[in-house]
Parts: sequence; C-alpha cells; structure tokens
Amino acid sequence: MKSNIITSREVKRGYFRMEFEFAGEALPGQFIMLKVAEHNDPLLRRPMSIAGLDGGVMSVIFKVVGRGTALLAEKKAGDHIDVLGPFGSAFTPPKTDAVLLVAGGIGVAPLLFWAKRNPSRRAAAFIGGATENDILCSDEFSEAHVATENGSVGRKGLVTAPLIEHAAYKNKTGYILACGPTGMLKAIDQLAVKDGLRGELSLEERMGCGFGVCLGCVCDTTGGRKRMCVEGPVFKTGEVLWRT
Amino acid sequence: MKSNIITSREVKRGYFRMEFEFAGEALPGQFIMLKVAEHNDPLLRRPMSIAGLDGGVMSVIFKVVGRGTALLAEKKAGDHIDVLGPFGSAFTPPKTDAVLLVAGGIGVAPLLFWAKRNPSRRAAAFIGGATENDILCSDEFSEAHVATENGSVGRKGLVTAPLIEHAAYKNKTGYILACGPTGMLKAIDQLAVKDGLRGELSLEERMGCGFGVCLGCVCDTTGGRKRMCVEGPVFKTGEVLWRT
Amino acid sequence: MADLKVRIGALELKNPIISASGTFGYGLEFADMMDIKKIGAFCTKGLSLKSRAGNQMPRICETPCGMINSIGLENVGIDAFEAEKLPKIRQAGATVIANFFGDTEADYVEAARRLAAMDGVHALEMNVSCPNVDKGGIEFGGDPVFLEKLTAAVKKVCPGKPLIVKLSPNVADIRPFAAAVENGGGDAISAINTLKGMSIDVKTRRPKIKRVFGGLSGPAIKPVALKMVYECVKTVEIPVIGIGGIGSLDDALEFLIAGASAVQVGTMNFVEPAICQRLAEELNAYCDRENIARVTDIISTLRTD
Amino acid sequence: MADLKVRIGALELKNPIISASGTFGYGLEFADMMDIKKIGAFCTKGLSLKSRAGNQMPRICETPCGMINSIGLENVGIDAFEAEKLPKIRQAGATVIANFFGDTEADYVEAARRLAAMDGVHALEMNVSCPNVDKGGIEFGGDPVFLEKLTAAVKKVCPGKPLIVKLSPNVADIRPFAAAVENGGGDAISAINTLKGMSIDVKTRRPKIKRVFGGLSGPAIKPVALKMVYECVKTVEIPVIGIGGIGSLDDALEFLIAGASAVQVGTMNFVEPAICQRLAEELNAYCDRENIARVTDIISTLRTD
Ligand SMILES: Cc1cc2nc3c(=O)[nH]c(=O)nc-3n(C[C@H](O)[C@H](O)[C@H](O)COP(=O)(O)OP(=O)(O)OC[C@H]3O[C@@H](n4cnc5c(N)ncnc54)[C@H](O)[C@@H]3O)c2cc1C
Ligand SMILES: Cc1cc2nc3c(=O)[nH]c(=O)nc-3n(C[C@H](O)[C@H](O)[C@H](O)COP(=O)(O)OP(=O)(O)OC[C@H]3O[C@@H](n4cnc5c(N)ncnc54)[C@H](O)[C@@H]3O)c2cc1C
Ligand SMILES: Cc1cc2nc3c(=O)[nH]c(=O)nc-3n(C[C@H](O)[C@H](O)[C@H](O)COP(=O)(O)O)c2cc1C
Ligand SMILES: Cc1cc2nc3c(=O)[nH]c(=O)nc-3n(C[C@H](O)[C@H](O)[C@H](O)COP(=O)(O)O)c2cc1C
Ligand code: FES
Ligand code: FES
Repeated sequence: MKSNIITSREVKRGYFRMEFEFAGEALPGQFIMLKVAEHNDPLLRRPMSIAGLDGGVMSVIFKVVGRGTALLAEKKAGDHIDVLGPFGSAFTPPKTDAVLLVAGGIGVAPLLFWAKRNPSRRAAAFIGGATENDILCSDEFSEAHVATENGSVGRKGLVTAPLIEHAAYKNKTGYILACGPTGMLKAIDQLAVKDGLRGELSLEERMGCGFGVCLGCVCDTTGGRKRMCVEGPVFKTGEVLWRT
Repeated sequence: MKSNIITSREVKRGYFRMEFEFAGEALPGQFIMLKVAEHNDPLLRRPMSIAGLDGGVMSVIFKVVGRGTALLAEKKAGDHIDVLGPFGSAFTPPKTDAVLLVAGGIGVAPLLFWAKRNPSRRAAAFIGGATENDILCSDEFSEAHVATENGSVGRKGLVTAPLIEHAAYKNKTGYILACGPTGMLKAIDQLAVKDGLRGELSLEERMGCGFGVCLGCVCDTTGGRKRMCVEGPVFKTGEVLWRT
Repeated sequence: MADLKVRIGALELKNPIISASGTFGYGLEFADMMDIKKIGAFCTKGLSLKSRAGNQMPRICETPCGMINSIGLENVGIDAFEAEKLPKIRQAGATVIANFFGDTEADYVEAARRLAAMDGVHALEMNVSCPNVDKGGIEFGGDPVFLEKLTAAVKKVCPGKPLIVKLSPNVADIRPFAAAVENGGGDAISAINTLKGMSIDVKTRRPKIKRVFGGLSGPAIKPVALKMVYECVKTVEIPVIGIGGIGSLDDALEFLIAGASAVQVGTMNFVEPAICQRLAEELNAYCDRENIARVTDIISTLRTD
Repeated sequence: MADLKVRIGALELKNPIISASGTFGYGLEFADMMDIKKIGAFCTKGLSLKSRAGNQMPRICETPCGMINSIGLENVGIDAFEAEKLPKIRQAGATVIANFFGDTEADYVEAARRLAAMDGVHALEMNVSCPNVDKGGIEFGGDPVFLEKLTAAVKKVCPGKPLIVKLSPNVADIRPFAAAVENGGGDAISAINTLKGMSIDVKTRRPKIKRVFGGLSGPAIKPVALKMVYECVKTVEIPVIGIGGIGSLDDALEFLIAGASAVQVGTMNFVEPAICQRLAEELNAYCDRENIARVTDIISTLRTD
C-alpha cells in the first residue's frame, strides 16, 4: 500500500521519526514491512515496529544502520512510502498487572505505542542506550527511568539496574514488556525467569517477507520452531531457546 | 564529479531540460555520462549530448524512454548529479561553409550547443519529429524549418524534405551536421553522398563506459571498426558502413 | 479478454503465472493479500515424507538485486500438509502444484505416490537440488543418468498427474539434464532453482548464512535463468516453466518469448505479495492491447535472424 | 600507512586492487581520470596473436545490478600491443598483467612466449573461457585434464613471469579446475570470468545481444563469485585472485576475508573510472583505522565456528 508521508524528521543524530497515512488497524507489538526504494537494490522490505497509530496516522522511529534505513531517512513529507502489514503478534499483558516497559535504544518504538494505547494503566518505562543520543522518547512516558552506558544521561550502566530496583519488580507484581538488542532481551529473560516475573519480549531478526512464507526468521522456543514474523515478534519470557 | 543541479523542468511532455554546474570545457558534439542513481539498479551511466555550456553551467535535454531517464527526470534543483566527461568527437564544419543543422527529435541537443557557440555563422536548422510535442528548441535557432510526421506543426512529412529544398543544399555549398534516430541519419548520409554534400553525423548506440574501454559501442566505418564514444559520436558523411 | 490458458502436460492452467516453491508458503498465508484462485497455480513449499526443521539461523541475507537462502527445506511434512493445509487450500479454489523432495530415491517415489493420490493436488514438482544420501551427497540433479532413472521411477507412481522436474542451474550444461527428464517420462521441466552463492559480514568476518553457502535468487539471476530456459526449450519437446528473477510483466514476457510455457515468480512475492495476481492481470491487458488472442501465441517467438 | 603489499607468485603488488581484463582497455584510457601507478596492477584487454574485430553489434546490455557483454575478444593483437601500447604504459609506470587467449593450444603457447618476453609485462593472465578450435568448440576451461595440460605447456614458455589462470564459473564444480591449474604449474588462479546469460528486448522480441548469449558481470554475480573463490582457496595452495561484482571496499574485503590474495574490479570501472584507486586508498584507511599492520593479515580470516 502506498502511503503519503506526513512528516519525517531527525529526532536525534541518526534517529528518525516518520509519520504517514495508514488506513487500517494495528496492535502494539506488531510491525510493518517498508519498501525503502522503488528499485531492486536493496531488494527486500525492512521490518519496523509500529511506534504509534492514531487517527489514520502511523509512526515509526528508526535508526540509520545501513543502506535501507539510509534511503528511508532521505524520504520527506509529501513523498510516498510502500507499507505492508501490520504483521506479527502483539503485547498482551494481563489486564490488571503493573507493566514494566524495558527499552534498549530503538526498541522503545513498540513500547511507546503500547503506552499511548494504554494511558490509564500503571506503567513504568526503563529506557537504556549507549549514550544520551541513543535515549529516545523518554519524555513521552508518564514514568521513565533512564540509563546510559557512558552515564551521559540518567544512571550510568545497563537498564536492568533501575528495572530490578523498581518496587513492582521487587515485589514480583510487575509484568515485563521488553524490546531491544538480543543481548539485552536475553539478560532480561534470564532475570525474569530467575526472579519469577512474567512478561513478553519483542525479538528482532533479518526478515525476508514478514508474513510467514520465506522461513528466514525462525527461532526455537519451548513450543518448537516458530516464525518471528507470525508467531512473534512478541514471545513470552521463558519461551525462547536462546541461540548463543 | 558530483554537480549541483540548478534547474530541471519538463519542456514538453516527456522531455526535460536540466542545467547543472560544470567546471570544465566541452565542444559541441561531445557528450557526458550521467549516473542516474546512487544505487546499482540501473547500474550503468547514461550518455547525453551536451546541449549547452556557458559560464560554468552545462545543460542537457532528454526524453524519458526507460528507467534511467525516468530517474533523471525525478531530479530537482538542489539535487546532485554525477557527471563524467566530456567525451567523444566534436562537430568540425569548415570555417566558411553555410551549415545545415538537421535534428530528429531529441537529436536537436548537440546542434543547439553548436548554434549557441557559433552565433555569427550562417546556419539553418531543420527540425523534425513525430508530432508537435517532439519538436524542441526550434525558437532558439535563428533560422529554423520544422517538419512533423503528422503535420501538427510545420510541414507534414520528414525533415529531409525542407532540407533538400534549401538553397545551400541545392547549390551544394551547405555542410550538414545531423543528429537523430539512426534511420534518419542513414537517409541523410545517403542523400548527402548522392547529392555531393559533405557533413557530419552524430550517432547513437548503447554505451557501457563512454570512454573507450568496454568496446560495447563500435561501428564499422570506411576506416575500420571505430568506437562511437571515442572516435565518434560524430562521424563524417560517407564514413559509416550502416548495419542494416 | 485474451485467452491466457496454457497446458503443462494434462493440466490446463487458467494463466501462465505460477508462484514458486518456498516463496508462497502453503498458499494460505496469501489469502488476505490476494486472490489465489486468480493465478495459474502455486507451488507449495518443498514437502518431504517427514516434517523438517531446516537449517540453523541465520539463513537468509540480501545481495545486490537478490538474496541468498539456506532454509534447508523446512516443511510440515506430507501428513500435516494433507491434514491441515490441503483442505483449506482446496476450499480457496487454488490450483496446487506440490513441490517435493527426498533423501533417497525411495523417499522421492513414496512422496510422489502419496501426493499424487491427494484430491486437490493438481501436479507434482520434483526438486532435485538436494544431496542424495545414497550417493554420498551428490545432488540428485547433478547426474543426467541418475536423473533419468529417478524421473522414470517417480513417473511410474503418478501416472495421472503431471510430473514437473525442477532443474538446478549449478551445472556446466543444462541440456543433458533437460533431455534426461524428457527421456525419463517427465511431463515438464521447471528451471531454474537457485544458484549457489555466499556472502560475508565484513564486520564480524562471518558468513552471513550459518551454513556458509546458500541459494541465490531474485532479479540478479534473471539473465542466467533465461539463458538456461532457452537452452531447455531448444533441447526438449515437453513444456518448460521459466523461473528466476521475475518481477515485472516484461520479465515474464522475456521467458515466454524464449519459449517457456509458463513462468514462476519466487523472491518477488516477498517484496510484493500480490505480484502474481498483478502479473496475470497485466498479461491480459497486454494481450488485449497488442491484439494477441491467445497467450500461447507469445511462446517461442524470439527472433534471432 | 599500512603495508598493503601482496604477492602473486614472484610478483609483488603494491596493493591488492587490480583492474580486470576487458574493463580497463590498455590502461592508457584511464590516464586522465586516475593515477594508474597507484593500483596494484591492471589486466589488459585479452590479447591474441592477431588482432580481432570481435562480435557483431549490439554486444552489451544492462541487467539487474549487472550487464551482459559479448564483445568477442576484440583486441589490437600482440604486435600492436607491443609497438603502440606497451611503451606508453611503461612510461606511465603501471604494473601490467597481460591477459591473453588463443584458439588452439599452440596459439596460447605462442602468445604467452611473446608476452613473457616483453619488458613491462609483469605477469600473464590466461583466459580459458574461449572455445577450443581443435576440440570442436568446447571451452579450454571446461575440462580439467585439458586445462592442466594447457597450463603446463604455457608455463614452460614463461618461466620467469607469474602465470595466472583465469577460471570460468560456467562449471558444475570449480574445484577440479583450480586443482588442475595448480598441478599444471600455474602460479595463481583468478576467478571468476563472466556467467553465461541472456536478455530479450520484449518490444522487438529480439535478443538484446546479437549473439543471443553473453557474459554476465557486475554486482549481481558477487555471491556466486565469492562462493567459487572460497572453494578455490580451500582447494589449492597457490594464490587466488577474487573477481566478480566488486564495487566497494566491503566487497573487496569480503573476497580477502574469504581467502583471496588480491581482487580485480571489472564492470564497476565503467561506472566509476577511478574506483580502483579509491578502493586502494580506502583499504589503507581501513587498515589504519582497524590497526591492521599488513593487508595480508586480512586474508583468509573467515570465521565459520
Ligand atoms: C520486527 C522488527 C521490528 C523492528 N523495528 C525497528 C524499529 O522500530 N526501528 C528500527 O530502527 N529498527 C527496527 N528493526 C530493525 C530494522 O529492520 C533494521 O535495522 C533494518 O532492516 C536495517 O536495514 P538497513 O538496510 O539499514 O541495514 P542493512 O544494510 O541491511 O544491515 C545493517 C546492519 O543491520 C543488521 N540488520 C539488518 N536487518 C536487521 C534486522 N531485521 N534485525 C537485526 N539486525 C538487522 C545487519 O545484519 C547489518 O549488520 C526491526 C526489526 C524487526 C525484525
Ligand atoms: C552519444 C549519445 C548521446 C545521447 N544524447 C541524448 C540526449 O541528448 N538526449 C536524450 O534524451 N538521449 C540521448 N541519448 C540516448 C540516451 O542515452 C538513452 O535514451 C538513455 O540511455 C536511455 O536510458 P533509459 O534507462 O531511460 O532507457 P533504457 O531502459 O535503458 O532503454 C529504453 C529504450 O531505449 C533504448 N536505448 C537505451 N540506451 C540507448 C542509447 N544509448 N542509444 C539508443 N537507444 C538506447 C533501449 O534499447 C530501449 O529500447 C544519447 C545517446 C548517446 C549514445
Ligand atoms: C526462501 C526460498 C525458499 C525456497 N524453497 C524452495 C523449495 O522448498 N523447493 C524448491 O524447489 N525451490 C525453492 N526455492 C527456489 C524458488 O522456487 C525459485 O526456484 C528460485 O528462488 C528462483 O526464482 P526467483 O528468482 O523468482 O526467486 C526457494 C527460494 C527461496 C528464495
Ligand atoms: C565488457 C567486458 C569485457 C571483458 N573482456 C574480458 C577479456 O577480454 N578477458 C577476460 O579474461 N575477461 C574479460 N572480462 C571479464 C572481466 O575481466 C571479469 O572477469 C568479469 O567482468 C567479472 O568481474 P566484474 O563483475 O567485476 O565485472 C570482460 C568483462 C566485461 C564486462
Ligand atoms: S520473515 Fe519470512 S517467514 Fe518470517
Ligand atoms: S561505450 Fe565503452 S567503448 Fe564506447
């Protein structure tokens, strides 16, 4: 589907936020597949978490890491973008639990969407990144705890430090929703299992199609081999059999 | 060389005129090789005749015929374009002859450059095309005779009709410079040889490199196999051994 | 409305646009995105007697105008296909070509026998780009003598349904393989499967594909595919289905002009899920525009004079 | 300033970036656009004893991320090369690898003997992707037994200069061919030459290349080339020069990491004439940035654990 881009701007160095028209529905945790150019080099679509959908306007937040995202960053208001989706599983925290949103870098995107859709729920966000430049959207959460590896903003260290100190974590009433680099997700998964908290993780993998047919995005889980783009990207804590 | 695009506009339906900065010298008849996109699909540069060069500003006039020229047409003032050249041979009419400029469609481009560079020379332009939409720049020549195949502007028929009626043709004092479709060039070549006029033809061929190394653009001449991009694109009448 | 029908052996397809094995799942995944009745047929993901988990990750990566995959023939297995997928596919009204493979000749024969017996499977496509366990890992499709024997053995158990044999391009000369399929009694040839390729992540100095080598597909391989399809067409009388890098009507026409009776679209399904339906519609519009009454009038019209 | 020197047999190159045969003319065409002394070496257009006019036009066309050529080995001939080109090349200070071919074994031997005797020719590269007149048109590079014999015969007449044998990718398995070169006494292997491909102009229904088939090159073939280079590296001890689709530093590094001792850039010279010089500079900057003292420390560092 060709969508009209409404705005696109660099929110931090190398990070862009783009808004475009979108006529359908979507759930927090789901993603879309974007065609970054009309030609075939690069060929494949790029998966992006949905960072917001309101009044027919969808937003994504992305980091420029390679050619595809660089091409995406060149797009301007008024340009068109080819959007496919939404695809994948959504976050489904139990209705009454306090929610602990744990974001690593660009992983904040789907958590922001969840927070926007659930303004009345008790939720605390834990937002980590390498430096101040990698902390995105922390002011858009009602409660946000920031950690950077170099200490340039918030606490110095990993985002797991403020997380495990939070009351809802310590008393095990918190339900975790996490998205970020694989290493972070694995660490949170192991913590949650050890400490007896439940939660969900949104994983990342190279995707060929995004809708379950190329079988390029599988991961092994306690329930067998799953496709990250259909059965995921959101999996329950304790479910993923980590590769390394 | 990356050049700044100064203007680009659609002068007729499907025909564009683009101006960009160019820091070198060039001669009428020569061409440049343009990279139409930064990616590799399409891969090769596209040859374009130089339609003007004045005060550090070069212009080209092109017709959208495929993907490369379509991408070129998308470029706007302020964008960059990667230019290589100039390459190839130039028009070299004897200093005193009256010049008969014969253009078919987009073939007008190098002839316009010649006319601009030689304002004080006696020259008559013969500009042909399928329809009125295919007649370009006829008002930029001091003397112009227009012919269209459907008669929508100028004389109905081929451009060779007004040409052979011109005094400088009939009295054999005219020196022909022609650029256009291969069929037209071949017809003019045969006419000129038969009627005893001299002249030069600017040929077209798919080009891989534009500077003589791929050997993809050769043609047979009375002087042996020649590269159109180095020994051409301008050849003398009577020199080309036409393929068909 | 031009006549777009083409024949693959005894099977008549409503149009020559087929989606390729491994790029169209079991068809059902596309139900929301297109009308799978509108295309000539679709090929299932390669099926084997038992389900398979496939290779380790990562198993895809992108290359210039293409991609490499090393899925390793992950599939649900023939039983689950019959029980869980086929009834729904039948209900959707799709024409189904069951792609299949085995580790041994006996596997191939048994898989073909099972699939041929299924109502709703309209043709079989035999993938011979798999290592032959009995012959020490050489591909089934790597030896014409063996390929002819395999084709004959498989054809015996599926007399009622067209047997298409899908050739590997990783050979010095595809012509003897095409001839072997014809001599073995195969009803059609499809070509090509993926080219072997490799890609390295310069930062980590690791292969981008866990198993190092994988299969290259997409627009990049189109010229190689077209050349091999043309060679097959010149070698055999049976229909040839062209595959490799097709992403536009012009691409499909190139293969038809070269002599393919139908085409398959693979990788480009990932980029544009409804592409096969679009190409079928565009082909119809093209025929109307060009006053071509039957799509078969396009086939083998290459002018080389 | 990192040490970029690499060895191809007895020849030391100042860096591993070489421009490929048929894409760099006789070097002189690039004199205005780059400094041809700054690159490791350049390979001449394929030379034969007598000059050749090559194939009929059209003989190039574009394909997705690539191109097809069917130049047909047009060249000025060895005499004119020696008389008209070599003196100027020598003056320009370039390192020259003379690419050559023949119709018969005797042609090959005589061409090599002539070229090896020339001052200013630093190494020979033997193109074996040519039809063998004596053997009824089969490519010299299509039979390992014959390739070994040819290599041995040619090596005998150029003992003082490295003999590089350039392999064709149009084979089922490149490893026996790599072994044949090593066994025949070749000093190095270069791989790959172009893949066979075809393209059709849908409007005219004619092949885009007059001779129907041509050689596919450019980024599209990079994954196939890398896989074959890696296989050669695993098969032989002699250096392997990687060729195929290289257009960026990362592309060059992929081949070095896979085990190539040097790389050649072909088609991308057309798009960016100074690309080889740029890659040599970028390689130096990369080594400095990554604290790599010698470029040879990159070679064969693929991690497959
Ligand atoms: C479900 C899902 C949701 C995502 N959401 C977001 C998002 O909201 N914002 C965002 O910035 N990014 C997101 N990503 C990651 C994003 O898709 C990749 O960064 C993007 O595809 C890279 O494209 P490229 O062409 O710029 O990089 P490439 O040139 O393709 O690759 C550059 C580097 O990134 C790595 N890479 C490429 N694709 C992926 C991938 N899918 N996952 C992990 N690493 C990859 C490559 O291995 C390489 O090292 C998401 C990925 C998935 C699977
Ligand atoms: C020396 C020279 C000067 C030229 N000057 C001009 C000019 O001033 N203005 C202009 O509009 N065009 C000019 N051309 C033609 C122009 O280069 C082609 O139209 C352009 O390359 C087509 O690119 P494309 O990607 O749009 O088309 P493609 O998709 O590549 O091809 C579309 C159609 O055009 C044909 N074609 C492609 N390249 C050429 C070519 N070089 N010559 C003839 N036919 C071709 C193809 O066979 C095909 O039928 C010139 C060509 C040459 C060789
Ligand atoms: C991810 C992927 C999986 C594939 N799986 C199969 C398969 O199971 N069986 C098969 O015969 N071919 C398989 N193929 C090959 C395709 O059917 C097709 O032959 C090939 O991709 C070339 O076509 P394309 O360039 O249009 O993709 C697969 C291709 C891809 C990209
Ligand atoms: C136009 C053209 C002409 C070529 N001529 C020769 C040649 O004369 N001898 C040869 O060995 N290889 C020749 N090649 C092959 C290249 O040297 C190289 O092996 C091939 O193009 C793959 O590299 P690339 O993808 O970087 O172009 C030619 C390639 C092209 C594109
Ligand atoms: S991305 Fe294709 S199956 Fe998940
Ligand atoms: S275009 Fe390459 S030699 Fe003329």
